[in-house]
Parts: sequence; C-alpha cells; structure tokens
Amino acid sequence: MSATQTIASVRGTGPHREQGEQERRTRRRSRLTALTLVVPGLIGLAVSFVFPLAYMIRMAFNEGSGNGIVVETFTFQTILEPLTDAYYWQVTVDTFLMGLVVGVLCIVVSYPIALFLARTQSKWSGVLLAMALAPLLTSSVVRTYGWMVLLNDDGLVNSSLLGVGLIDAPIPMANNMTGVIIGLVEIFMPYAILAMMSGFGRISTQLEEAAGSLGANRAKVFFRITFPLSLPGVLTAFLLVFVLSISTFVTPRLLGGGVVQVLATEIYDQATGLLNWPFASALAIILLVLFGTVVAVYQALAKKLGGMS
Amino acid sequence: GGGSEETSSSPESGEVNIIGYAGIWQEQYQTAVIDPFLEKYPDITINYSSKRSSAEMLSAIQAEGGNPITDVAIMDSSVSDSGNQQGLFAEVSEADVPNIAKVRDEFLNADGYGPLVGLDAVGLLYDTETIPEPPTSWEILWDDTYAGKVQVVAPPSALGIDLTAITSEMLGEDYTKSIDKSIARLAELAPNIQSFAPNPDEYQSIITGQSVLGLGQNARGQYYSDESDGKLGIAFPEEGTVYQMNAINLSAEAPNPEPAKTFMDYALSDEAQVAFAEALYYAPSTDVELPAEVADRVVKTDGSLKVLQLDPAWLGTVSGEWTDRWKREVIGG
Amino acid sequence: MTAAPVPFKKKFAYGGLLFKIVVVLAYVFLLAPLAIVFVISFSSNQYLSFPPEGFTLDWYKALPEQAQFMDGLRTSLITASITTLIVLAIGVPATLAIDRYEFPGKGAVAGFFLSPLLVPTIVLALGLVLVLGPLGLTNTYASIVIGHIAITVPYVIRTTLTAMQTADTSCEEAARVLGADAFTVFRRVTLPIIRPGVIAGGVMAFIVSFDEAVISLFVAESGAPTLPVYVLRYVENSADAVVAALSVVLILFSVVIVAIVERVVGLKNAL
Amino acid sequence: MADNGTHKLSLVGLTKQYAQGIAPAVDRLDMHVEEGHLVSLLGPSGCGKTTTLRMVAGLMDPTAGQIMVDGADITNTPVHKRGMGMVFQSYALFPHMNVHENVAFGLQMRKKPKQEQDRLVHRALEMVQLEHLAKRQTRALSGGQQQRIALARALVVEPTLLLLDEPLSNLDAKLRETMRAEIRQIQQRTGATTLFVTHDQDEALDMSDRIAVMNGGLIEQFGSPIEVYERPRTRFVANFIGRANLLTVTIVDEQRQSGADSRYRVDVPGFGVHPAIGSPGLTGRRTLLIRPHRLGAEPAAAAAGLRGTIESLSYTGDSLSYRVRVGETSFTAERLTSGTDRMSVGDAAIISWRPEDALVLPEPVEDAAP
Amino acid sequence: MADNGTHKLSLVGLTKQYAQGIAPAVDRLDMHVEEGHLVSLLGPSGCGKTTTLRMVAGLMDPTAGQIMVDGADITNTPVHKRGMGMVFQSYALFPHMNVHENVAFGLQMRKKPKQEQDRLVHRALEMVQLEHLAKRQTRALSGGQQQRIALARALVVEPTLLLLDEPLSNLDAKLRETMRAEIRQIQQRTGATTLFVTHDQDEALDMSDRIAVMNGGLIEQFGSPIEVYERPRTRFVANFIGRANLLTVTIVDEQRQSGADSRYRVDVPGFGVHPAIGSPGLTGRRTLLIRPHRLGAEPAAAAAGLRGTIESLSYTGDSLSYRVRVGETSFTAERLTSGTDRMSVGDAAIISWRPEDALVLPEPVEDAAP
Ligand SMILES: Nc1ncnc2c1ncn2[C@@H]1O[C@H](COP(=O)(O)OP(=O)(O)OP(=O)(O)O)[C@@H](O)[C@H]1O
Ligand SMILES: Nc1ncnc2c1ncn2[C@@H]1O[C@H](COP(=O)(O)OP(=O)(O)OP(=O)(O)O)[C@@H](O)[C@H]1O
Ligand SMILES: [Mg+2]
Ligand SMILES: [Mg+2]
Repeated sequence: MSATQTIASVRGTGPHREQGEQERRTRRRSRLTALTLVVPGLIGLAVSFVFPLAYMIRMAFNEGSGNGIVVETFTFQTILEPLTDAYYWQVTVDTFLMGLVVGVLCIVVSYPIALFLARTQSKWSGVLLAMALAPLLTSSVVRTYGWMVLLNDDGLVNSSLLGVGLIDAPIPMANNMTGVIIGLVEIFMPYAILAMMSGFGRISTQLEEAAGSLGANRAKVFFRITFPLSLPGVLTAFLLVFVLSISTFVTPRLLGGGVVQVLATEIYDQATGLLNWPFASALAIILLVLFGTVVAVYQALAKKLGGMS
Repeated sequence: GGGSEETSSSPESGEVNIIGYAGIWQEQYQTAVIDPFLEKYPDITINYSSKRSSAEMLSAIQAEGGNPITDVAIMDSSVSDSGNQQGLFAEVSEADVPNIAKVRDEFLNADGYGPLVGLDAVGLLYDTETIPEPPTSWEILWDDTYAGKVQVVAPPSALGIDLTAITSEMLGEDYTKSIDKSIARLAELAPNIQSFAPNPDEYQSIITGQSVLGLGQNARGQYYSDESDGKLGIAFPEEGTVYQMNAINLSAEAPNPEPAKTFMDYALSDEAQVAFAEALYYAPSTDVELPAEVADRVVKTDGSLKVLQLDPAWLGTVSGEWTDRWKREVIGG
Repeated sequence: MTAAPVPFKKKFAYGGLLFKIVVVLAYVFLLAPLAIVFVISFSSNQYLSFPPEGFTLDWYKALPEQAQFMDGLRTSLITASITTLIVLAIGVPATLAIDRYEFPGKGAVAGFFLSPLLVPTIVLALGLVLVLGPLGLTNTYASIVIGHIAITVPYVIRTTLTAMQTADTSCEEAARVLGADAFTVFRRVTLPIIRPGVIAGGVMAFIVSFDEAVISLFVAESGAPTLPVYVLRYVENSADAVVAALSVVLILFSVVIVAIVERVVGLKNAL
Repeated sequence: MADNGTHKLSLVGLTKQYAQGIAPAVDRLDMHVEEGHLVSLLGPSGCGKTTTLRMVAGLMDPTAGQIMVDGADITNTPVHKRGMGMVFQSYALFPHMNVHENVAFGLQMRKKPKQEQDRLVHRALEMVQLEHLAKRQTRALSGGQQQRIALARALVVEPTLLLLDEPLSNLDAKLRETMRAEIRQIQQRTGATTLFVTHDQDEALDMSDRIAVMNGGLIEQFGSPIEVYERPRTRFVANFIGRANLLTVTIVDEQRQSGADSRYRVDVPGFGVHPAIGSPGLTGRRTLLIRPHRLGAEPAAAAAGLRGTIESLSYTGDSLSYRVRVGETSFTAERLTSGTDRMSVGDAAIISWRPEDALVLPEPVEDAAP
Repeated sequence: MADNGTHKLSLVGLTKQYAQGIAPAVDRLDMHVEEGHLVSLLGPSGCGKTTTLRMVAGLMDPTAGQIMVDGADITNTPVHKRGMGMVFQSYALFPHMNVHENVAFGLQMRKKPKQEQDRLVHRALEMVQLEHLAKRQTRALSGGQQQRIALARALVVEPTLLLLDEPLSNLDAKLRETMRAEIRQIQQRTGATTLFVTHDQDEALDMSDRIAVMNGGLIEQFGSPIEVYERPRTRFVANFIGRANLLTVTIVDEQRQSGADSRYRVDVPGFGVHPAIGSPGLTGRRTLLIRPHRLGAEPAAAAAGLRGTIESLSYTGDSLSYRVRVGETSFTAERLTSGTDRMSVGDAAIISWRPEDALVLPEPVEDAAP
C-alpha cells in the first residue's frame, strides 16, 4: 500500500485526554481580546446608565420636602409613602390600564398595515413601508402637536363633524385620557408595525395555501392559521408599545390637559414642579417595577408561544 | 456700581446668564430691558434661559450643581425664598446694587436677598365677545353656561395655589388652617374645566376661542388684550386677588457676579421699570411714576385692591400638600 | 388562448376589498398628524384652527428669525453627531466580542447592552440629573451626549449584531487562511461586510438622539436645550404655526435620511 | 378538442403569463390524466411545473385555458372548494397544531362530526404508519415523518386529485429512495389520481404511470417512463432523461419493418453511413441517440468500429465511463466494472453500437450547423 | 510512530473534543499524505471531516495530536502563517471586492509588489479561464464561476496545501460533474497537494488519488479508489461506497491461492455453502459482500441458483433494479436495460453470482444475530 498507510485507530481505550495546551492558550487569548473589545462599551453604559439608575434608586431612600430640599438619610419612608397611598395606587393602575389600552388599540390598527406590508407584492411596497415608518423618524413632540390640532374642540375632527352636522357639540377628545390614548396609539404604531412585520415574514404563505387547499375560506385561513401564527409578533409588539407608552410623558402632558395623571407625569411634576427628588425617585422605582413585571410576564408568555411556532 | 476686585470680570464687561420666564415674558423683557441694557453696556453679553415656571427655574439651578451657570434669576418670590434657604442665592446690598435703595420697603427681602423686581396679580380672563361686561365675581367660573370652556392651571402652578386661597376667602375659611371647604368647592368647579394644563396657554386659548374663561396674570392678560384687539379681557373680581411677585436674585455661585450686579442694578432703574410696565404691564417695585394709561392697567400696589397676603415662606410648606389635594380631590375627584 | 393576459394575482395575498379599506383607514390614522402639520404650516390663520382661511409661506419665512430654533437645531445636530460617533466606537467592538468571541458572562453582557431599551426614559432622565448635577455636567453638551449614549447603544448593537450574525464567517476564515492577522481581517473583511448594519445602527442612533426630548429636557434645559425641547416649550406657550413649519422642515430632513438609509441598506434591514 | 368526461383531469390550452412582455411561464398546455394514474411533471428549473400545479390547485388563476375535473370546468372554482389535496415541498405543516390537529384540519373545514374526524384521522395516520405520533408537535418530527403527515393530511379528505410539489427534494438521498416507494405505495393503495412535480428524472421514471416532460412552459413529451426513456421524441427529452450521445445525422434511406419501427441508414458526418432504427417516415436532418451504456468501447485490437482515443475516464465504483474522442466528436461510453481489462487515458479504443441501440429522433434538426 | 520527512502532510494522533463529556469529533486520527496527491476525506455527515480539515488549516486547535507539513510540526502555528489555500463550501468570496481584488488578497497579505500581484492574479485567472471577468463584482457570477474564483484565490499564493471543504455541494448536478473534472485538472496541473472533503462517494471515487473513508471521528479505510470500492475492509465502507448486498456468513474453509486473495467456502445461513474470495487468513463470522450489478437475476426457468420472488423493481432508465426476496432475505440485483426480457413484481426469479464477485470482508462480525 506504498508509504501512505493508515492505522485505523482503536476507539475508546486509554484515559480521557485533558484539554489541549494550544486550545487553552487560544481560549485565553480570545478572552483577553473580547475583554478589550467590550470594556469601552461597558464603561459607556456604566456612566450613562448604571450610575444614574443606581443613584436614582439611592435617592429614593432619602427624604425630600419639596423645593429641592433633600435630607440625606436612609429611610424606607419615601418609598412607602406612595405605596401606602390609595391615590398613587390609582395612578399606577391608571398607568397600567393606559398602557394596556394603548397596546391593544395600537395592535388592532397596526395589524392590517403590518399584514399588508408583509404580503403586498405591489411595486409601491417600498414607498408604503416608508410611509408607515416615516412617523418614527419625526419627533413625538411634533406628532403630538399634530394631534392637538386635530383633536381640540375646534380641531379638524370636531369642526368637520360639526360641519357635516353629525354632532351638535364638540366631542371632548383633547385634554383628557381619550386624546392621550389616541395620540399614543398613533405615535407607537410604527413600532408595532415593525415588530409584527418581522413576525409575519416568518409565516410561510404556503401554510395559508395549504389551509386553502384543505377547504378553508379566506376568513378561516386568517383565524385558524395566520392570526395564531402571528401571535408571537403581536405579543412582542404589544410589549414594546406598552413599555413605551407608560414611560412617555410628552404626550400625556401636551394632550392630557392636566387631567391625565400617570406615573410619568407624576414623576415630572415631582421632579421639576415640586422639586421633591426623593419622591420622584420613589415613583420612578414603582414605574421600573411595573415594567419589570410586564417584561417578565411577556417572557413567560413568549416562551409558551415560542414553543408553538 | 461698587464692584469687588476678587473676580477678573469687570462690572461693565463679560457675560450674564439670566434665567427667567419663557414666552411673551421673555420677548418683552428682551425688548424692554435687556436690549436697552446691552446698548448701554456694549461689552456685556446676555444669555437668557427661559423656563415655564419658577419651580422649573429653581430645579434648573439646583441641577447645575457643581457647574454653576446662572448669574441672575428672576422668579416668583415664594420659590426664590426656598432658594434663599438652600443657599442658592447670594445676599445683595445697596453697595452691590445701588438701585436697591429705590425699592419700596415692603418689597425688599427681609433677609437681605434680592428684592422684588416687579409685581403682578392673578386675574380673571374672559372672552369679551361672550361676556361683554367685566365679571365682578370669581363665581362666574362655576357658571354652567361656560361648562367645558374654563381653563384653570392646577398647582403646583402659583395660579392654582392662588385660586385655592381665593376660594377659601370667598367661603370665609382661613386657608392658613384648612382648605377643606375651598377644595370641596373647587371640586364642583372641575366639571366646568376644559384643561388644567392648557396648551397653548390660557390666554391664547381664549383668543382662539377654545375657552371663554380662565385664570391668568394681569400683566400678560393686558398684553394679550391689546394683541387681540380686546377679545381677551381681564378683571379683578371683588373677592380679592393674590399678588404674583417676582424677585431678582444673584446666584450664590454666579460665575459672573460683577456684570450680574450691573444688570440687577439696571433692572431696578426707573428706565427699566417703566419700560417693562409699558411693555407687559408689570407693576414696578420701585417708587417711580408711570404714564397714566399704563398706571391704569398694571396691578394696583397702592392698597386700592383687595389682596390676599400669602407668606411665601409659609406657602412653600403647603404647596406640596395643596397640589396633592388638587390632584386627588379636584382633578381626580 | 385569445384572452388577454390578466395581471398576476396570487390568492391569499389578503387582497380583499374590505381588507384594503381597513388598511387605507389605518394609514390615514397613522399619517393624520403629519398631514395636518403639513397643512397648518401653510395656513394663514393666525391661530391654530380649522379650516385654513388662506395659504401663506409666512411661517416658513419666520423660521430663520427664531433664533432659539436655530440654536436648538445646532445643539441637536452637534450632540446627535457626537453621540453617534461615540456609540459606534464603543458599540461595534462590543458587538464583535459578543458575536465572534467566547468569554464568560457573554449572554449577560449582551443582555446588558440591550437593557437600556427597557428602562423608561423618564426614569433614566431623573437618574442622570441626580448624577450629573453634582458633577457639574448638567446643561452641557456632555450631559446630553452621556444621556443619549445609553438609549442609543442598543440600536447600534442590535443592527450590527444582526449584520454580523448574517454575515458568512467563512469569509473571515478565508482571509485568515490567506494570511491576514486578526486586525487585518476585521478591517479588510468584517467591517466592509457589516457596513450596512453599522450605518443603519448609526443612523438609528442619530435619529433617536436627535428626536429625544425627555432626557434633554431634564439634563440640559437651561444650558443647552435641544430642538425638541424648544419645540415642546414653543408648543406649550404659543398658538401659531411656526412650529408646524419647523416640523415640516424636520420631516423633510427625516425623509432625506430615510431615503439615504433605503439606498444604502434597505429599510427593512435598518429597523 | 378534448374528449371530456373520459378523463379525471384535463388541462386545455392552459396558459400563465406572469406579466406582460415576458414569455409565458406555462404556454397553451394540454394534458389529460386518467383516473388513478400518477403523472409526473418533470423538467428543469423554471420550466413551469410549479405554476401548472398551482393553477390546478386554484392557488393561481390561469391567464387563459381551462381546467376540467371529471369533465366539469373548475377553472373559476376557488381553491377551498376544489377539494384537492396538496403536499408542499416544505410540507407546510401547521406549526401551532399537533399531528392529529393537522390531519383533522381538512375534515373540520368540511364540518365532519368529531367522532368521524377522529376515525378518519386515525385511519389516515395508520396508512402512513404514524398513528403513535398523533399527539406530537410537528416540529419534533423528522423530515420523513413530516412528509408522511403532510401526505396523510392531504389524503384524509379523499381529494379528487392529489398534488405534490417536489415533496422529496428536502430529504437526503437515502430517505428519498425510501419515501419514493412509500408514496407510490400509498398512492396505489388509495387509487388517488396524482400530479407529481419533480426535476429528478430517477424519481419520475421510478414512480410514475405517465411522465410529462416539460420545457419552457410546454410539454415536450407525454408518455410512460419506458416510452420517454426508450423513445424520446426530442433532443431535449433524450438529454434530460438519462445520459446521451447525440449526433446530428442525415437520413439516407428508410426500410419499413413489420413492427412499429423502421430501419434506417443514416449518414453520420465524418463517420460514414450507419444503420439505426426510428419511427417510420423520417427524412432529412435528424438527431441520432445512443445511450452511453449501449455504446461499446473496446481496446483497439479487439473489434471493428470507429477508432478513437480515450480522452478521460471517470470511475464511480459500479461503473466506469470513458470519454472517447473520435475525430472532432467525443462519445461517452459506460461500462459496469467487473474487474477486467481497463483502458487508460490516451489508449486507442474502438467504439461500436448495435443498430437497434441507435435511435433516430422524430424531431427535425433545424440548425444548419452539425 | 510516523516516518516524518517523507510525507507532505502527516496527522499524528489528531484529536478534537469539542466539549468534555461528549465523544470526540475526531479521535486519534493518523494519516499521511504524499506530495502532489489529492486525498478525499469521505464520510457521512458529522463524521468529523470538516473538523479535521479545519485543524489542518489552523482554524481550530486540536485537543491532542500533531500536524506536520514536510516533517515540520505546525500544530502551534497560527492560521495566517500556515500558508495554506482553502476553498469553502460557500466559496466565501469577499462580497465587497471584485474578482481581481479577491484573488489578489492573499498576495497583498504577503506584501507582494503591485506589479507582481497583477501578473500572478492574471495567471491564476487564466488558469481557471476567467481572466475576462477580473473587474466583475463577485455576486454577479454564477455558482460555477464563483467556485473557480475561490480556487484561483486559494491557488495564487502557491499554498503548501490546498484544502477543499465540500466545494461542489452547492452546485447542481450537471455543473458538479463539469467542475469535478476541472478541479482535478487544475490540481494535477499545479501539483498542489490537496485535501478534499466530500460526502459524495462518486466525487471521491472519480477525483482522488487516495480516499480516507471516515466514520465517527475515525478513518475506517485509507486507499486508492479502486481499493476502497473493490476491497472494502469493513461493512461500513462496503455499504457507504456503492450499493451492496451484505450477508453475515461463517467461513467453512480457506483455500490459499497464488495471488493476494484466498478462495473461501462460506456458509450463508439458509442458503447453504457457497464459494467466495477474500484476503487470506479469515475465519469465523464475517460479512459477505456482493455488489448488486454483479448479482445475476434471471427468470425462474433460466438458470441454477437461489430461487426467490421479485418483490419490487425500480426503473431508472439506464438500469433496472430488482428486489428479490429469497426466504427471509432481500437481495438487490441491478441490470442495465437493453429492452429485452423484463420480469415483473411477483415473478419467480433465480439469483446467482460468480465466486469472484462474492467478497469476504476482513472485519469480524461481533454481534451474534445474523
Ligand atoms: N410570481 C412570479 N412572477 C413572475 N414570474 C414568475 C413568478 N413565479 C414564477 N415565475 C417564472 O415563471 C417560470 C416558471 O416558474 P415555476 O416556478 O413554475 O418553475 P418550476 O418548473 O416549478 O421550477 P423549479 O423547479 O425551480 O421549482 C420561471 O421562469 C419563473 O421565473
Ligand atoms: N462547534 C462545535 N461544537 C460542538 N460540536 C461540534 C461543533 N462543530 C461540530 N461538532 C460536532 O462534531 C462532529 C463532527 O463535525 P464535522 O463538522 O467535522 O462533521 P462533517 O464530517 O464535516 O459533517 P458534514 O458532512 O455534515 O459537514 C459532529 O458530530 C458535530 O455535531
Ligand atoms: Mg417549482
Ligand atoms: Mg462538514
């Protein structure tokens, strides 16, 4: 068999070998490189994210008495105050409900667009996508301003309704929760559309065709196949919108007419109106916890749904 | 002015960072006071940072922390008192700012901090087309006819605080002891209210027809009344009103104290006091003669008006609680 | 056979009339505020109201006179640019480590880099004021940049990571076999390949920073307000349409950016 | 044109043009399928196989032409009313349903009572030998199992027609062969008339009753596997189905035989006149087909025939194929290996073929070049 | 253990264990490759082919063992200093560079002067006949062209070793065959010692000087294509390379021949004692291999042999294969089609084989079951 010969090794005998020296060296070197690469990022986030949060949390254990007077101490008093106060419970519940309603409505109006964009074969699809996302690139202040013009008592909506004679008196849509919800739903639509589109992209149209070939009409195809399979995307979109809407304060402030009291506006009032920073921090912690809870629930749900698609 | 030698900047050069109100106040102050000042002191530059409320100004100054920016602050005296207590502001004397001598005694700060620079009072804004006669009572706010057409800025804004006190007074309650009755009455007002935080502000809302009645400050009201050819009217109902007093203060850590004092001095000069009264109808805090048509429209400081005295220091201690009660019982009720 | 060819039609493309109407309505809702801002910006009404009594370009002419807007624009452009550069400089290497290297705690690090997305900006803003104030950093460009790093890093990490994950690593291996050392591989092969993702991330970071209002409001309202802060203040105090004109200009600015992104990387990849 | 009523499925002038100005993907296609037959649509990528199948399924509207089932025109019947069964290349199992639910879906759409459903699903799963997996999630199944579920799902509703679009192309070589036999078995057991799309000639030859060889939107030949392999009508079919030596020849004369074929003498340019067979009545320039394994290649000394040189050879274990260059032309000759005399590159070789292994194709050669 | 210095490449005890506690992907592998040879690593998916190749390239560190090139240990040399050429399954062309830049990359890394680069790139592109595409973007090229660019890029640096990881698996069947010949030609022209990873036996048999048949991290057999096909050492090799009828038999006696093989008589359970051949010195239970195309299957009347029934048949044009059941055992017999006497399912058939076509494999059978 010439000089090229092979010894087919005998398997499985001999002691188990240690990891190779070279392998270990390479691994060490690669760890070092990785460390060098992530450290600048870690520092950046430490400065702009970790310290502020930590400091804010610490602040919640101080005592504040308004107008910027902070008593450096360590007390649970400040944190317990909103927790033992029915009013702040109400605000928290309202915040939560607002997020819920905005999330659900936003999904409802975004779903058709997302489905359409994911499926359209129109040559305009690029433009339509851009139109759906363009608002994302416009400051939410500007869009809220647009809504103020639309929803005021003599805004476009009311004046056209009055003009056609559909209503006799303006419907109060601004300066209340209705206005805030309408505004938030629209402002977060692009996020919802994006989140759901990536989900739809993963649903094979063949599944719909298969269902059709098995006798399902369009409605059945939608309710039995498309919709259930889009649930993970819907859930992601919902979480995103929920999270964004309970943390925004520009829209509730501009469209809420002072009536809409949610955690974000309370934090703003406490921080910049009454200068009670410890209390503002305490409220911020409540918001964080609310957040954390919803994210946790989402992850549990996503795991369940993820196991499905 | 008598400057000290300890800083490098001279009284007549450098820059001054002023923090003050936003919007029309800023615009008018610029033309009536700042621009002439700059003409007079060409080597001084002024940076004006505007805030929607005094609390926000104080908050901004606090937030400056170790990097002081602000030299001069013009803000509501109740808020600036809190700043005084926190050591945010410096004491100023006639030696620093000679024109302090002109300030009427009752408008000087008892502890030697910055004096008042201008006075105004809360008034009732109304739409002269809907309500041709100036209302004589705050009661009109409660009138069902105007349901959904009333705007009241809620505390912590000073206007909201003032309305609370006025309502107490109307009901014969001592607001220094309790505001229960007042709050209850205000809760009855709530259904009439269109917005507790109007955007655009309460003056514009009446002019654009979004609302009919509102709570506002005399000075701005007068100004916008002119602007809107009299569509906006402003009245001082008989039950009384509350002063809104602006103090001018030197920041304790002012980076440019010398030119700042020069500016403060100018702000208290007759020239500036009259000019700003003419421009935005703020009553001077100094003894100065105003032209008759202006004197007519600024808030009276001669005792002819019923004014509720709210001690700024005391107010600071209750504003949090009052705000809370509004939120819970008036707005949320 | 003589029938004229009918256009392509795929069943189950959700092409029903009802569906189309629903989509159109959703679009109308979505674009309403932008459309209204557009119309208002040309309306000659002195105050915001409907319908417009006439049309004018006055609001646009008034724009350059609004020194505050110009100041704000400059602040926003400067801080957004600096933020973008910093975030790219720290984000791209971090992504490289996360995707191409093994190290302990990798999952945690990756999660950490994405976590600022899950913290309400108002909470972060409050924390930033509390930390930056005593350091004397509030009201400076630095404060805005620091505040914006946290909220833009996740975008850069996400788009770059996607680009790296979808990039074929065998290209890098090929380069190594051909004699390139680690740094050369990154510079000559990895970076060019993931460039679209990096650009997309940078553009996202820029836009997010440029449009951000809450953090800027808290940390730099008196020293260096950004454009959104000025706009917010203007909207609160005034009832004229200068802001509408400004918004239209900003929208056009966004459209230009979108067009660039679309050309360079395609929208779907970018977001 | 078509004698309807006698066929299970008839396609008449079926045409699909995706867009104006481009060539139709399917071009006036006619085909008649008999009850119980498995018909393969075989052709290279892009020839219109999938398009045809999708039109039959109703997933796409034809630009022109008719589709008839049992003589009834169903061209305008919507998908969900056609009652066809379809198996997709990627199986298209519903990921959010388990095996049982997947198979039951079609029955639910037909509003069958629950018990009936269970019975039918059970029977269908039994048929594909997967009844023990009824409760499984579909993703937890191997490719071959998924394949069988897809088949069960399509068959359980007793479809008028079973449509399969490259159902085996995702499987690995070993599994493909097993599944081929299995599908064929199930199809024969149920007697479902079946259209089977593939681009793999082995698959088509092995499984089909009839093969429709497609090219560029047209059917080039329709016939039994043996017909298309042994009697290809066109150069394309000869080349696509199996390997082929193709020569352009001119027919010298024809000699009628008693059977179906004529015996010809053809002029092979450069190699003189040779005998060949072909269907009667051919004249002029035609293509001559000799399959590599019917072409003899012997060491130069051995036999009579055309003399050439071995250009290359390729060993694949079972067989050995020589490329032999004779003049300007390369021939491929294939032999089973049997350990004996092997030639090497550069050796002289004699190639020869039996007259009955040289087939003249009916398709005329248009081009003037050889 | 290995006589270094005489081989181009030596792998000694090469082992890779991806993680503690799982079986090694490559397990103490030894192999010696001669200068200028093309050696195929052939084996089923997951047997460790890629892992071996990547260790040779330096893209992965071995857990144990050595890699030697020209007798020098390069186990610790980093990738970019090994000077190897590699072609990836996905070609891994740099998408942001044009063809010329791709090919020039390796030369740039070696800091060759610009002119020299251009000359060498031109020559390399000429070799793969793509010099006219030098300015093209790589994505605008067909699979086959990309393949050739990748080859040119690997070869232009005159690598000590050329490593190819399934370079043909992304191509379609027709192109694969063309590229096979082309790669082999280029390899022979440049004389580059080459390791070629594939799981396609035809490819390996056709192209290689030597084949290493791998299974579970081990080399089961290393030899020339004819050796591994005609004289497989193990059941796995016999089965993996080509189709096989494998029977477990007991050796009755051995009859030494003058040549390399002995002549045996083996007891085939159920079918009595038959003659066979095999390497000398085998006893006990072994595997008997008969290739399907060396197994005769005739209509029952025709011949002597084992009598069975045709269970199924599969027609693939060129050949026809019968599954014949004899007792409990199924045999596969394959015949070239030649239009004559064809048997059908259910017919009785006689199978038979020549003694020299029945090979006893050296690997002992351990399991007690037949
Ligand atoms: N949606 C479409 N729009 C335009 N042209 C199309 C479309 N789908 C297919 N085609 C074109 O129609 C022709 C036939 O496509 P078809 O999918 O039927 O081919 P196929 O025979 O199934 O090929 P494959 O074996 O690759 O699946 C091709 O040229 C293809 O490019
Ligand atoms: N990064 C890895 N971590 C852990 N196990 C791995 C890794 N890469 C490969 N393996 C395992 O090592 C074994 C050998 O893998 P390898 O890729 O070498 O196989 P292969 O022979 O190239 O197979 P294929 O033909 O599928 O490419 C397989 O069992 C595989 O699952
Ligand atoms: Mg197809
Ligand atoms: Mg591999």
